[in-house]
Amino acid sequence: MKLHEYQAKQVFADAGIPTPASTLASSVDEAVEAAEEIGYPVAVKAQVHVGGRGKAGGIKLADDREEAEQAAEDILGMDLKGYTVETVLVEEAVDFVNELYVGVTMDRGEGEPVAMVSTKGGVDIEAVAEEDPEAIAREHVDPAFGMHPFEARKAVYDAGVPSEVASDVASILTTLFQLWDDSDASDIEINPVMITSDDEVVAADAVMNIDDDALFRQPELAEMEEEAAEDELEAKANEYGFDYVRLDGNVGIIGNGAGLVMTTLDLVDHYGGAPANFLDIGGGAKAERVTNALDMVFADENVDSVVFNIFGGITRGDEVAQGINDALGQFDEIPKPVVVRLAGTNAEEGREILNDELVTVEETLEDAVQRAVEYADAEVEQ
Amino acid sequence: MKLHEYQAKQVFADAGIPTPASTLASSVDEAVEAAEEIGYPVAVKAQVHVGGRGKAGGIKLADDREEAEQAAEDILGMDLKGYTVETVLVEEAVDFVNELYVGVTMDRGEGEPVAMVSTKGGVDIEAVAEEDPEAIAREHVDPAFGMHPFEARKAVYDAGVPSEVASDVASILTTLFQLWDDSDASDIEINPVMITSDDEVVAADAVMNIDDDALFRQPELAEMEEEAAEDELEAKANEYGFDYVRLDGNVGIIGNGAGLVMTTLDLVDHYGGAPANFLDIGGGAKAERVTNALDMVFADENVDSVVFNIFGGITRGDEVAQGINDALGQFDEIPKPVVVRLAGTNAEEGREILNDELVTVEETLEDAVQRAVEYADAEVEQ
Amino acid sequence: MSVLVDDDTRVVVQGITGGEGNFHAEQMIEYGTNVVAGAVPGKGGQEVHGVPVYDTVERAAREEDADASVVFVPPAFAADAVFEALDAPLDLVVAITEGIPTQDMSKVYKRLGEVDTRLIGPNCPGIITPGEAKLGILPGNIFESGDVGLVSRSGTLTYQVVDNLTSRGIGQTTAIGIGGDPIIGTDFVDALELFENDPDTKAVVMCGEIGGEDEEEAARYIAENMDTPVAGFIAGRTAPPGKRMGHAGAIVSGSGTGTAESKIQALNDAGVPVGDTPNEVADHIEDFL
Amino acid sequence: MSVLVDDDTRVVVQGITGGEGNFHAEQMIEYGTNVVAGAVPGKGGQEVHGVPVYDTVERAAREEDADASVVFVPPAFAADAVFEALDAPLDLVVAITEGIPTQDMSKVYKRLGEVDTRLIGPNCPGIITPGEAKLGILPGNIFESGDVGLVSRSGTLTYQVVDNLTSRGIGQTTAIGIGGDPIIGTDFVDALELFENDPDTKAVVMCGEIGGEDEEEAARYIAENMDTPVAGFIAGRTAPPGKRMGHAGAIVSGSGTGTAESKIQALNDAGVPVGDTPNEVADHIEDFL
Repeated sequence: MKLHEYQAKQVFADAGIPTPASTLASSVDEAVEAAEEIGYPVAVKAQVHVGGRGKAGGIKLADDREEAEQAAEDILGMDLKGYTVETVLVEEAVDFVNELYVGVTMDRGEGEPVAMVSTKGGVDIEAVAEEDPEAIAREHVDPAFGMHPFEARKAVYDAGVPSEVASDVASILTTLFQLWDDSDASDIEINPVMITSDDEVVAADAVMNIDDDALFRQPELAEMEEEAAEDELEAKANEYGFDYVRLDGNVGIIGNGAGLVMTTLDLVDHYGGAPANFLDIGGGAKAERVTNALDMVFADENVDSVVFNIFGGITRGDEVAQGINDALGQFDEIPKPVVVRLAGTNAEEGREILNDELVTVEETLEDAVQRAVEYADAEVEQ
Repeated sequence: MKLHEYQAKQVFADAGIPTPASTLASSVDEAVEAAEEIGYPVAVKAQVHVGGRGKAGGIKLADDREEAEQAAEDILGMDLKGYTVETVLVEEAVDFVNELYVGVTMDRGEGEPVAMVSTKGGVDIEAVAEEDPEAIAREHVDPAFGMHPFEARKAVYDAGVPSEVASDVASILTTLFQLWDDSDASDIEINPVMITSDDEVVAADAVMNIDDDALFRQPELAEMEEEAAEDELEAKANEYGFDYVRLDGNVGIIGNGAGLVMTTLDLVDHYGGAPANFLDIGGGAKAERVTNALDMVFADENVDSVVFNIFGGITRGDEVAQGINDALGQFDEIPKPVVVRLAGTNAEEGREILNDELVTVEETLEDAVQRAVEYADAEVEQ
Repeated sequence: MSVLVDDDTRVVVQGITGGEGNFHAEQMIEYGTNVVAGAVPGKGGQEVHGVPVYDTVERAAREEDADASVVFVPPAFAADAVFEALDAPLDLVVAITEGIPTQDMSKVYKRLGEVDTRLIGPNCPGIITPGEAKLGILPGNIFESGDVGLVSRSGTLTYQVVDNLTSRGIGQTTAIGIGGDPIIGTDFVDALELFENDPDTKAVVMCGEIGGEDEEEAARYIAENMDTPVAGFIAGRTAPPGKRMGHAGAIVSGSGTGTAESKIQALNDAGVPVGDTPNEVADHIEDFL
Repeated sequence: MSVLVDDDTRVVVQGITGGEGNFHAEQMIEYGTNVVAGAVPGKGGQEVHGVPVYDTVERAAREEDADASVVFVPPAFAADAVFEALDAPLDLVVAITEGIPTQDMSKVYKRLGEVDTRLIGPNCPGIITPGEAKLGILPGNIFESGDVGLVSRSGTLTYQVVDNLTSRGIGQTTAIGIGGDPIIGTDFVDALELFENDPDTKAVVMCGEIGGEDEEEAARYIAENMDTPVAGFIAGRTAPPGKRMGHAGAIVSGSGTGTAESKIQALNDAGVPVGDTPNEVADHIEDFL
């Protein structure tokens, strides 16, 4: 779960990290009022879960009322990489002489958290990591002990942070780690930490992503989750509890188990088709889940055919088949051709039950995928 | 630093551990009023830092107003092992069917905390540890990870806690450990945890001792420290910042370094004398510290002679000698004979400086102690 | 004939009184697994499917001389259950639970470095030695005893590949589902090492997927240390960067690491043929035998 | 000629810009100790007594090839300073600081089990190899090079015993003050093992005191493993139970453990003569040589 900048900044500020004065606004009037109160110059910043907001026109500086009004008008309601901007953060524009990067994330390969500090702040840190890895000081932290103060200092001095602000930056990093730990964060970062001419440090941006698997014990953070203006289908998948990713193709894919679904996608591609989605319905395949999955795939207007690939482990193939029959039986007319492949426990019994007026049954994964690709191609040609 | 029962109970209750209803009272009227409000039966419990209060008459049960009044009258103002009782805790008397012991302490030998649970609660746990060690389940905790929930459960089940309350007791133990950790406690225990006939668990007593070396980061707990009605001299030592223990003998002892002072005590005993105190003035021996130390020892009316044993390491002997001269020079008459033994750095120079009208100078530790014992014996004979 | 588990393995089921634990304990017992105890706090003294239940894993292990456990405990309590198994101590812990918070697993991972216990999972289907023992939720009926070791990050994909093998009469020594989470106990290299050291394993299938660097590390290990031939499969060739493909670990980062291309390339460089389809993997294995 | 430290030991002084650190760094340098750096956050680039100061221990160790440190850091920050030295990593850390919270030391103790660094202290006077190096606050002038190893829980008592030895012309290989806290790095057994393995140490003095079980453990170690003769001293014979005698570790518990009697008995049983006075200890050592 991603926090918005304004939410993360509130969390940071509550923990004692210096942040610029700011106010959230969801209308031009509110934005102008906020700017007048804060005093110019201000930054007007789109609050959407999109990287590279600045380049995309989602952040504008304003030196006076007129500019603030213009900025708010430009940004509110704009489309940023598919997301509509509904709120902006109006923030004191900090006059800085230097920008740093400070962050904490999980190093999955090492299985432990890593703190990072760089004097190349204010730019895309992944690009820095790629082009100039030495410019980022990394300090791994033992998850049992938590971060020792010396580790924060070491990262800061190793990064070459100017000595005038080293202690303040180390203190921010220690706080960030504590927040990361207490909040079950996956990533937490400030990019940039601005250094002013009188050696003040200020968190000018704020990123905080929470481990979805830990939201059950982070009720306050979970409440911050907003109905994001995300893809309608992805919102529906969330509601149904499916792992779903929308893609660009026209072959709808439903399966059980992440690896098997990915493999089905790959095979669609292998046989010349283009997958429309990743949809993992997980273990078991009761009628309701099957219905919901079909509902989702059919709701995607790009879909021209569907391949349903279930490998029954503990789940029995005959039960799955019954679920598919029930789900499709509810339609007067099946919207798009559906190919079903059942394997594993009681697969044969399942194939016998399946109503071949509703679906096309194939025995192997390869055949099923090829058939679905054929159907999709045929739809396109029509 | 020791918390009083009522203070520890407040801390426990704030952390969610069930405690009986109770009110602190410092007069008989207050105690009766509290008892009336709580309802009978109540326990009236002396709030002093003394073990075995119950046996010594510091805890009484009262079934009605008259008994409550009598109990408060008996206990308030009584002398419990040298401490005057100034407050009592008036507490709902819990009707229990079973008593447990639950505690967390530092196992110094292992260098890690240990949680303890026993079904032999309500009695002296050190006696249980001595006579029936198997009756106490012990679970060591890794200080880096903190206590895992399973460790609390394991201690509880290993101790044979009845299954009806096992989960509640495990939860109390988990909370106790967290308190121990968060509060820099040295020991924390509930003896007894009472189990009622309807399987409720209640902390009927509360012990919480804080590591003095960590009080600097436990400001809220440090504030709870009360001017205890402790030995006047020990209070003075606290004020001066000396390590001081009052003993029964008549040879006053001042030295630098715990091991050397203990050795001086042992030698006094070895040569037939009886040490009046342990007093470590620590490193350096500026005039003021010397003055304060002499002030303390002379203030002990049991003292008949004093041995001053300084081994100068980094501290120079001539500086110490000057300090002793200055300190004793302030007296019109030296109250008791003082024997000084200086060794180590610049000891010879020190011995030359020392004013032998004020003190007797000896070169070896053995001679100094023997001389002080002789002086003390002579005083006694007068 | 196998690695890690066989018919001598004495298994505790943690969470045996829960829905999943109860069902799969029965399945494991039916398969012939030597399930000797259950462990559930507060349920000590009960019996489930003829197996005694204890309040703690330590007591279950002590009383029943158990050496392995399978964890069917909800995600909020699963890390604690694994810690308990490590402390008992058992030799092998298989954590089936999906959705354990990553920070919990990071602490478990640290602890694993301090003890001798091996963890498989979490978020995995478990481990099976066909005809002897299964610890987990794998469908026993699709496996057959034989010469091929199998290690996979995915559940149903494993079944698919096993199906391709078994249908050709190619059996398995042991199949290990290592799990799809970013932080896991036994990884590819660990599993490959076990198979390399097992004289009965004549060939190995390794099913990887996008995300992380484990497949690349495995490729290095194979090139440097393995004589037993390995065939590979990598799922997620068509996955776009930044999108999590179901498994928490299956994500191609924006900077281009963890891609299927990089993994396939690394495996090919190590002399490992990678199938385009599960069936092609079975072809390669057939060639090896 | 020594254990742990000699004139090749390259020493970092942690806290060299503080009062204590500054003073004792100078004393150590005057004694001839090879002090190569100081480490104080925020003071990197300064120089103290001709020694360069670095912001971190790791950098001091890297730039100056240091292998040991002495910690003169206030109690609130001392455990962190020790962790930093363990991480650098150095081979030896000597923590002089008194009053470190016990829970901090418990975490340090856990960490010590995971690394190869040796810790001496805290709350100790340090370690000295006469004529070569001293790391700590011991007064160099009372020591003399010779054949006797010394290990002690106490500072000034150590000086007293050394004085008794030196005044008879008996010199020392190395003297180690292990500190008076309940949780310490190097304990009696560790120090005795070092002396047992040092061919130049012909006899050992061990100064214990009331509290804990370390002297009893040392007695067992001596009986089972030592050929080098040991003479002992135990301070606190007259200490009443429950009263802390200065050192946090020097307390006889109510249940009678940690008494001087028990320690003296254990040492005697192990063939170790225990002096009634420091001078008697020197007598025993004289007999050994």
